Amino acid sequence: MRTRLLVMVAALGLLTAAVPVWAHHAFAAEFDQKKPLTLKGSVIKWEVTNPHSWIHMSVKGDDGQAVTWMIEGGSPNNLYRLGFTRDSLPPGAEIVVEGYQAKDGSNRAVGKNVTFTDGRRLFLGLQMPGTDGEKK
Amino acid sequence: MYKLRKIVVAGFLVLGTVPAWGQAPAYRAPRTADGKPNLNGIWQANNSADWNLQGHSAAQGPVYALGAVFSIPPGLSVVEGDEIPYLPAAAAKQKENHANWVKLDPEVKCYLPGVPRATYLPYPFQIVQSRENIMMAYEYAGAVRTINMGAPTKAPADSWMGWSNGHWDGETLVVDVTSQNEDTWFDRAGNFHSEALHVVERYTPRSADTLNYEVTIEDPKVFSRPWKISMPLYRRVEKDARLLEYKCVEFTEELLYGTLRKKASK
Amino acid sequence: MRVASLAALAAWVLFVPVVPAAGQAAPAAKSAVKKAWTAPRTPDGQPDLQGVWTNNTVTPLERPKDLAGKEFYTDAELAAGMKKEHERLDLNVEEGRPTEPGTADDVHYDFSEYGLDRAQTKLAWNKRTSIIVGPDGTIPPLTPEAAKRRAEHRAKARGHQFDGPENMSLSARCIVRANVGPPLLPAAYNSNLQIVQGAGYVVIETEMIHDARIIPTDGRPHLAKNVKQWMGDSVGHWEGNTLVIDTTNFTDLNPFDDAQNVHVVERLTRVDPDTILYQFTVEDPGMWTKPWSGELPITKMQGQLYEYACHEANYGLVNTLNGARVAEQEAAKKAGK
Amino acid sequence: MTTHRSLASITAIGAMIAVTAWGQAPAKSWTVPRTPDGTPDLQGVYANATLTPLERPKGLGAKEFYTDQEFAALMKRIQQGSVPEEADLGNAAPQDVRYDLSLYGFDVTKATLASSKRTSLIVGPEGRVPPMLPEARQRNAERAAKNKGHEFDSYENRPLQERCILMAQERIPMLPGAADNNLLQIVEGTGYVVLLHEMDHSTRVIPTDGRPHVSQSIREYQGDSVGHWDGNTLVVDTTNFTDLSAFRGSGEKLHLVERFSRPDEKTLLYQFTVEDPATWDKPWSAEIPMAKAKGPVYEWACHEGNLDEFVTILRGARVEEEAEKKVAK
Repeated sequence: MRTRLLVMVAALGLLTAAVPVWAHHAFAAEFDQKKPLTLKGSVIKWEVTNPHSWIHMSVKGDDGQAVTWMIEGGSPNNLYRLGFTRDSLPPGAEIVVEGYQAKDGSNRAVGKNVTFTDGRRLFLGLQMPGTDGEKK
Repeated sequence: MYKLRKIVVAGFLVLGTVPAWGQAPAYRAPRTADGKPNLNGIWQANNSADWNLQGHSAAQGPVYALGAVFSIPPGLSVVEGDEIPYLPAAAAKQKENHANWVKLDPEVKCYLPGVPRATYLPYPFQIVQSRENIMMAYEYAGAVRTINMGAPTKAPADSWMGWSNGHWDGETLVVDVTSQNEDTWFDRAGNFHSEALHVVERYTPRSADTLNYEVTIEDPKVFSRPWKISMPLYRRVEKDARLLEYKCVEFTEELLYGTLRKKASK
Repeated sequence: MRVASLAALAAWVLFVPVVPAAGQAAPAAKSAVKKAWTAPRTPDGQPDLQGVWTNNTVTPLERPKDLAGKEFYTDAELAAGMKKEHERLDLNVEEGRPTEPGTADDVHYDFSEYGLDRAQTKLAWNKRTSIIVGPDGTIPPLTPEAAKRRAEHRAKARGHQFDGPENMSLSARCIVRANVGPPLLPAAYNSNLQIVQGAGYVVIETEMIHDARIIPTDGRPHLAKNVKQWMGDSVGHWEGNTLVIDTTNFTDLNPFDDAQNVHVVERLTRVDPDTILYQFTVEDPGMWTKPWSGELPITKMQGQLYEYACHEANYGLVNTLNGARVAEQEAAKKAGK
Repeated sequence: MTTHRSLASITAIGAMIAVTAWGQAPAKSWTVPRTPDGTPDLQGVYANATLTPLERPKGLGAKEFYTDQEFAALMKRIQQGSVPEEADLGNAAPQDVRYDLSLYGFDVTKATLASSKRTSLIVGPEGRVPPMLPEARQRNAERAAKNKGHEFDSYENRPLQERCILMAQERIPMLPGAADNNLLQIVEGTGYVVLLHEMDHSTRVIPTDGRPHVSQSIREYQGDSVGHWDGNTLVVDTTNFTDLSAFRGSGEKLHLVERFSRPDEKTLLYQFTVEDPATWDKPWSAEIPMAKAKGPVYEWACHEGNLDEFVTILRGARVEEEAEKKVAK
């Protein structure tokens, strides 16, 4: 159903509406709402790409083996405007991801909630870069 | 003393007017309203540097069915001294890139070309020059970059078109480009770089309808020393010259996603 | 704009004073009386629209049913709306996405974690109840033949939206985003644009997908009819301080599916240092029974555009097509047993 | 001699036309005219058919020139139809199976033949191409061996001229070729001299400012030519050859220096020196007189009309292979 117009209407949300749902593409077609999961592990790298950034993280499987997962996130552009840089999410940071696994069964997921182990929520939970990349 | 000065001046005049072979006498471009050389316009390189920065002979193209249309044209080198000073390991990688260029060249996939390749792609680009920002929009893939002419700023992360800070050096627009990601190439012959690439471009008007484009390329991870390319850029002087939309993404989808297509049900 | 910490950031966003006049949003408290302001000029004498702007707004394109006939909010309603918006953000920041677990809506990252919630960046508040102006505030009904075209188009597409890349939206394919238009409408995030003016041209670059509309201001004729472009062919001219842009030569896929003869006129007028009033009219007699117009303020923002290279890492499209193929195989296996 | 002789039978050898420059004493001292730019005017249309053989016949040893009597006697014998070893009628020699050229207007009696009293085109005491170095012989033998038995496998195995890529008559250095369509036109523009061969419209645009050669990574069938004026003589230096356009088995290192001058109104004197350290142990030179001819140079498009001939050659081979297979069964 390719009517971009209707999609756009929903996107803008009403003054009273809860939240804009429109996204760059239908996430429910990429990830499976019937496969929720929670992943705990350490960041390998934050791939700062568009249309979506991807957090590569290492998760210990039940057998203790480390498995690499890719977590789909948002465009990094506005984080740049808020003073963040590529190095704002340092490798090794311990994070918890609640989300849904990719439909093709690969080690990919969308992170509905991504927090640090102490509960702080990602990026905006990060301490803003005091000196570097500061916007006058 | 007076006599000596006259001779010197005369000598200078003679020297000044005799152009060294190939160089036009220093040209002073018309000014923009804020007094800078006016680079506004639609420009295009007219060489086969995008096929191969170095001198190259004509060669068979990648697809036999396309015959002469997509054979590789010959080209003079745009590299000064005709030598790209690769470090040994990098030289091997370049040969491998060149051998598999159709599979590896990002331009085949309509990815953003990076700098300086965006300038000498076989398509026009337009310079829209204001005081604070000089925007360069390229017909290819809708690539675009805005050169910050104010106080230099730092990039938050690498990107395909890099991070451009510019300033004027007399008649020349000097653009310092950093933070280009390592996935772009310089041409279709596998010439590549790392994310440590540092490019300094110089755009200098040399006549009403041509610019001299010189680029110093530096990347300690790939090259043993900085090297330079240079070429003229020609203004597109057709009466209604303009950039048209060339969003080539859709022309790569069969290549990139075709195998994921649903098989026709048997 | 030096931001010390999350708290400060959240505070800054919350503290947006009540804006006295419709259509204006300014970071600092404005004195009641606006001193006479004249639009600045570029060195070569053109009205200066340059800068980095955003058309990020909560105002919907079409007026919600329950507000039929009401074109403007009162000051109080606007203030309530702003308060509601920021409460929504706070809740979201505290408790995450307010979507029902296990539903398709829930399968998405949380915008606010990436600073992409619309309330986390400058919002161009205005008292209109919809971007589309006029008593109805909605897009006119389709003409019969347009409705037929659309129905046929959808019937053909039904069930095939993940067969191949060409069945997916232009946005998912990173070809072009509908909000770029023209008309230029807000996107869910990164709804930013930069205007640069050079001799004889105005360039409007939208951040998503680095689309630079290069608009000649000499009022030259349009391209030949058969040359179609995703963003049409725009030609501009100045009327006093207003840039008027006329665009034709669209395809029938963008920005309006099935519209085969769209003509858009846009007007950009800088009304104060931080606001451009953006107005547009869309017409296509073969699509809508009458033309329709809209208006929204575009407000100056700090910072700049960043590269939004979309196609280069469009893993999402691959995963989606892959997901569809895996689902088909599983369905076939189940059916086979 | 790799040139591809193409004239059919000689019928009217007896009626050899009066060769204008034949043995006449040079007219009063003639100076070459100038183009408006002031450069020597070599312009015009020339034919390079000649009777002098490339290499000196064995019997003549170190004799570089005929005396007038010897020359006159030689001419008489040729006119009576017996072509001794001392003369090389090249295109005029009886030919293998080919259509009768005279049907298509190639009447040797009308060809303009420049002549000189030299005993061979190659100058110097030996008057012969120096012996090929062992490495060159081996290189060429390997290439021939690779093609042996595969001559008709595919287009790559056919000679360059049959593929209309590089005709014998357009190769450089320019050797006398078939009388048919081997006119050479010279046109001079500011800073450039253009040599146009009628055969396959082969054009060499030669800058005369003595600029450096193109990068060595550029290899070309006809190499990269750069010229300069040396008095009334155009000197052209050419490098950057490929080993595919091998001139008598030469390789990429072939270096050619050509000299064009006009000793008299009717003649263009073409002299060349070739050296290739990977092919011959020393350089060798030759001198070929070209006679002014009546133009114009017509278009001679080869590839465009080559389909049938070429297909026929390859299809012929396929048919033969099929036939052999049947027989073998």
